[in-house]
Amino acid sequence: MFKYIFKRIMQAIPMLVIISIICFGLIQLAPYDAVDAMTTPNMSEKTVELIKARYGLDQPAYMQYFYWVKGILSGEWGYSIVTHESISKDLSVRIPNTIILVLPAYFIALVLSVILGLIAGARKGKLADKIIDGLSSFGIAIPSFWMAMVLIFIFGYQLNLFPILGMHTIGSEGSFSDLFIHLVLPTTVLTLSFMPELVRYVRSSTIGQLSEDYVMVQQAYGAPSIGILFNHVLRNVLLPVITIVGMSLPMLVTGAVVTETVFGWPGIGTYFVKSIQGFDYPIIMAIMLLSSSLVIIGNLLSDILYCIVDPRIKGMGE
Amino acid sequence: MNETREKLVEVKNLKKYFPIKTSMFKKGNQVVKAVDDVTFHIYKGETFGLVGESGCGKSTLGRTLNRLYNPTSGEILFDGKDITKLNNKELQPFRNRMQMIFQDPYSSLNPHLTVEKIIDEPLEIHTRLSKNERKEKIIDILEKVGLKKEDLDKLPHEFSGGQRQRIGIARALSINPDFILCDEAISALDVSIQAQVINMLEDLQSELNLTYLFVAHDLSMVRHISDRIGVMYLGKIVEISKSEELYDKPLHPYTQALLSAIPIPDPIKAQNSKREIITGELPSPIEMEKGCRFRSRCPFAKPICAEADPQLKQVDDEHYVACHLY
Amino acid sequence: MKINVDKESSLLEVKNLRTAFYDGKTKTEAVRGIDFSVKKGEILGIVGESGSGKSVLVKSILGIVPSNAKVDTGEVILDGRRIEGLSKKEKRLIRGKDIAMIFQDPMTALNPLKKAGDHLIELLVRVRGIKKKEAKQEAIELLRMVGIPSPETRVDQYPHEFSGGMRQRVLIAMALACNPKLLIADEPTTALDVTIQAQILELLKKLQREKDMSVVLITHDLGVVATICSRILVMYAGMVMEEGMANEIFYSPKHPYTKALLNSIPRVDGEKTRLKPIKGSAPSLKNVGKGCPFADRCEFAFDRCFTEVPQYNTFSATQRSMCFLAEEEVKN
Amino acid sequence: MNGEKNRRIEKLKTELKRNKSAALALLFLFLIIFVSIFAFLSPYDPNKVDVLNVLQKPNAQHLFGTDELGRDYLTRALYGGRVSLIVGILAMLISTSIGVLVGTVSGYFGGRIDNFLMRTVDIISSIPWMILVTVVSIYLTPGLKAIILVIGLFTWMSTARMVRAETLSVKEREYVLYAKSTGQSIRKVIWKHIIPAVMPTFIVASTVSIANAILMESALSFLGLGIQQPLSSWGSMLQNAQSNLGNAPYMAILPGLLIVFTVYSFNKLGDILRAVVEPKTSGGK
Repeated sequence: MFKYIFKRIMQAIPMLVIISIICFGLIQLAPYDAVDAMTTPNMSEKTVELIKARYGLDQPAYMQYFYWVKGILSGEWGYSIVTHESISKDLSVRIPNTIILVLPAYFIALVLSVILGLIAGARKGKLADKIIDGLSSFGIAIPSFWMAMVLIFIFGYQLNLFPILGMHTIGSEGSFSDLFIHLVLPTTVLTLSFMPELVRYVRSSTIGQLSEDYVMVQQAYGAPSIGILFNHVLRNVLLPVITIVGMSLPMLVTGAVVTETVFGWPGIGTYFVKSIQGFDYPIIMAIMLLSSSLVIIGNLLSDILYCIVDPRIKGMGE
Repeated sequence: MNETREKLVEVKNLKKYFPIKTSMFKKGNQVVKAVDDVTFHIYKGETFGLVGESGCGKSTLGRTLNRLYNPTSGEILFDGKDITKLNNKELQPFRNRMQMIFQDPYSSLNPHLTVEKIIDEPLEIHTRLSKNERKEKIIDILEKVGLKKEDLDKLPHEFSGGQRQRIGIARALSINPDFILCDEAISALDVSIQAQVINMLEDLQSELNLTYLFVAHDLSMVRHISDRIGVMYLGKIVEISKSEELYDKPLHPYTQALLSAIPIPDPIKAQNSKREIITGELPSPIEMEKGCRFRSRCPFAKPICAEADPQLKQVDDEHYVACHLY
Repeated sequence: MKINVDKESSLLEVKNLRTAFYDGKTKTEAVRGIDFSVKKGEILGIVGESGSGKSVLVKSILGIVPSNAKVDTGEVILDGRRIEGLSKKEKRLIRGKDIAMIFQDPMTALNPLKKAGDHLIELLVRVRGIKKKEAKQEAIELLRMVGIPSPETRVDQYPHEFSGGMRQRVLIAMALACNPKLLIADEPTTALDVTIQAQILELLKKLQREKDMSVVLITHDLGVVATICSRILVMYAGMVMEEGMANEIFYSPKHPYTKALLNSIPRVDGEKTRLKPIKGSAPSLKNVGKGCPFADRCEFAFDRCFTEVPQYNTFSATQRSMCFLAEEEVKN
Repeated sequence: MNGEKNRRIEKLKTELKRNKSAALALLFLFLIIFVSIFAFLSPYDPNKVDVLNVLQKPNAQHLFGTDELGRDYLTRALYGGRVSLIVGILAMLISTSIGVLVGTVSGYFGGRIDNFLMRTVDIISSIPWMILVTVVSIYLTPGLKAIILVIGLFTWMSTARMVRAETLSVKEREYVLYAKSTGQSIRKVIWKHIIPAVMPTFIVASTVSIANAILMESALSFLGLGIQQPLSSWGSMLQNAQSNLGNAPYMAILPGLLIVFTVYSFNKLGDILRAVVEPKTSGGK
């Protein structure tokens, strides 16, 4: 098993390197000069040269790449062209904001989806299944921003129950209840937009497992259907769900771009959209690098998890 | 008499190893020795049966012989010519002399093509006939295998398993081959249909002077159709003999065990026969130790069996066995 | 030999069982009115080709038919109790406790995420009411009984660590765990190699004797029935064509189908003779005709065979056949 | 082949009868394609500014009201539908063609080619689509062409994976082995045996990918990164609607519902086609 995990890690490293080269290449292609981010128009020619030399911007491209990688590894992510703020500092504020929003939403969606998916799968073709499956195939078709607008209109404008913008009411930044009230609508939107696909996945996986021979064997030995579902089928259904959870790691950063934008949530999403609109290349590339690395790491994690949980893989390579 | 018989296929020291992928960086040095140093021949016009349990390499041997797989080493002579190292283009003239019938009547016919197009495939490649001539020929062959002209435009799913197998046979026959590899050709069929197909294969053989390599795990069917039989165990041929002789006087302990395991469809004989049931199961084909491969299950294993790999030796006319007992 | 009266009495009786598959409006009758019984302590073989309904028959008895199939009519009496009269829960409890079943494909019959031992322990706790701690010891004993070497370590292994033959042994151990009165084996050796098949058949025979169970063995292989069955049911197109003791079926078959079937298999010894196949192919169960299902392929068929389903004719206390020809024979 | 065609039509009929929501979805698709083709029959010009009739609520003259520039909303939605559908269909054509090509080549030839292509797929799919598509779009002049290209060029990976898996399994089928053993050329093996077998996967994947492309386009346009004024799509109309949500909530309803129903219908179409195009592989059962 450790051999396999080691192998898997060795596979992930070249991927990360290639991704970083792509990001670096895109920065180089971009119509701007990296030094602009660090200088102001009234700096002297000499100062600019000095800064260039200090950051290695006078070196050939591949050397710059190494400086760049070195910088990234030591938390030096560059500066915004527009605001001249340190990107890593911005990110350290923005990422937690996004996590507060995405993590609970994802967790709720996962739990609900497993429950609903199991019910639908076990009652295939019955009323419960028709409702759950019907709603989720509709849910997949609903753009999250539109759902957000509908909720904002109903609960914000009409009923005036929840705030519709931002993370805090001005003046009560430290208050938890204030944060909670701001969280309700965006979290609902995210939960609802995560759910349909998860539900369908769990449902079809449940249906698949229920048609397996071992289920028939358990029936032949008089096991009650509930017992079969929880003792036997559930494990087999949850196993692939682990993969999905692992692969959802990057969602912590990019899972809510649209929703954040609608609700003006000060997370990575709004940061990203703003930087796109302002052609703020260093930020765009930083987020691209970050999110792609998270995808690779997420895949790696899910493979490792799978390998720990699934006895069939555990035994391999020994 | 046998000296004068012409050999159609001769296989010398044939090996087919499949590498096991262990990592993406280095090609694994572990291999499965699916066919390991096999030597035998098939006479013109005879049926050679190849039996053994799953995983013994009998199908791989057949397919390597037909050059569906590239052999690892060794020689395959077809009608006296070495075809082991020929490339695809050079093989073309042999391809129409060697045909194949498969096990699964469902996956061996393309579900999207009509019967006509299925049978037309080899004709189109190997003959210069016009479309109409080919069609005539296809109708002719269809009738030969007991199907009708009306079946030309039907799709495979409209036929039963036995009929599909007939289509497969018609396809193989369409270009007048000399040699047909029947790879578990009747295993997927019902007992009553098996007999239909076997009889047809026998009739076609005598009519068209065909040579068969009949690969199967059903020992009683193999006995019925074969003139000579080779028994395989873990990539090796352990015994070759004329079929009656093999069943009357099996020499290799594995052959003996295999034959006594056949359930006899006769209650009195079945209950009276003293069955030697061998214990244990097939060892892994990956971690092969030296010495005889059967010794872990062999009731007669001696010290020498762990030392040396027994070679196939002739013990009687047309009877070869690879065992240290002989 | 002392004749045990109890042995002669039936353990299981099945009357007029009908099961059909439904696809929208089309109905495919797989089991068409079958009567049979299983006596205490016997091994009954049910022989038939694919599509004969043999597997659906036993699944109907257990009530585990696929969701698109339905048992339409039929009465099942187990040890004097009518199963229909029981509640859903009672019916379920019969499975395992009274009737256990083993299946054709041992590769897929075990939950891949549960240890071999857990399969057994679960049953021992649920069906036999043994405490979980003691159940493991019992599981090891069971594995030993079915001939699995070093059961102490095997008990904690997952199904993928077992070969096909070993998995079938685990399934047999599951059946034994319940101490059933009746064991149904649905093509238990079809997926296995001959040498392993011989081992498993030997094991079944041994266990049947030791545990004094009744066994119903379903197979398409006439060799297998001849080897271990004392009585045989020959099925075709959802009906029983002929029924009799093994000797009667093999040495004096009455039904043309039985005769034809025996003629179509090659002999393992003696002279090689040309096989006599049965012409045509198995009938579709979607639109069955009025007459005898075998009429199309029967070499003795006459007009009446196509219009009327024959009644059973009894030849001995144990043998009966569903054919008009037999009727003639009985009359003469 | 006629029998096969008839069988499929039969199958389609029973499938539609059994699955009412699918039948409705199909009807809706025909309708929406029809009206967006004939959008020019509308009495209003989609781009004509009418300052006297700004933000009119739905009424007899303007069935779905007017927007903040007084343009007839229904007409704009119909023209927007054209854009959304064009993006969806063209992007699908690009993405499925690449996907099928890469998938078959990768699956059939295996070895190094497969390794290289699949690593490429891995790398491209490790960049979240939202990020990838937006990043690439800033290098292109924004507009209809850019958005079609961007969506088409970066969403083929899942199709490629599916087709590859299918090819791998078909490759091992005995009829393909036969074709090889009898000396059929590689090109013909792929054309005669592999492609027809991956068709069902391809057809289903393409309807789903139209649906996904429409959703992507709407999200991008909503963020202001997609379709630019004066052209509009359902997504960009919703962007507009968001700023008028307080005073003209009806503006959010029509384009939103149109997206939902169109995407839903394309997905349903995929479900039906899956049932219809699967070839019958066995007789009897």
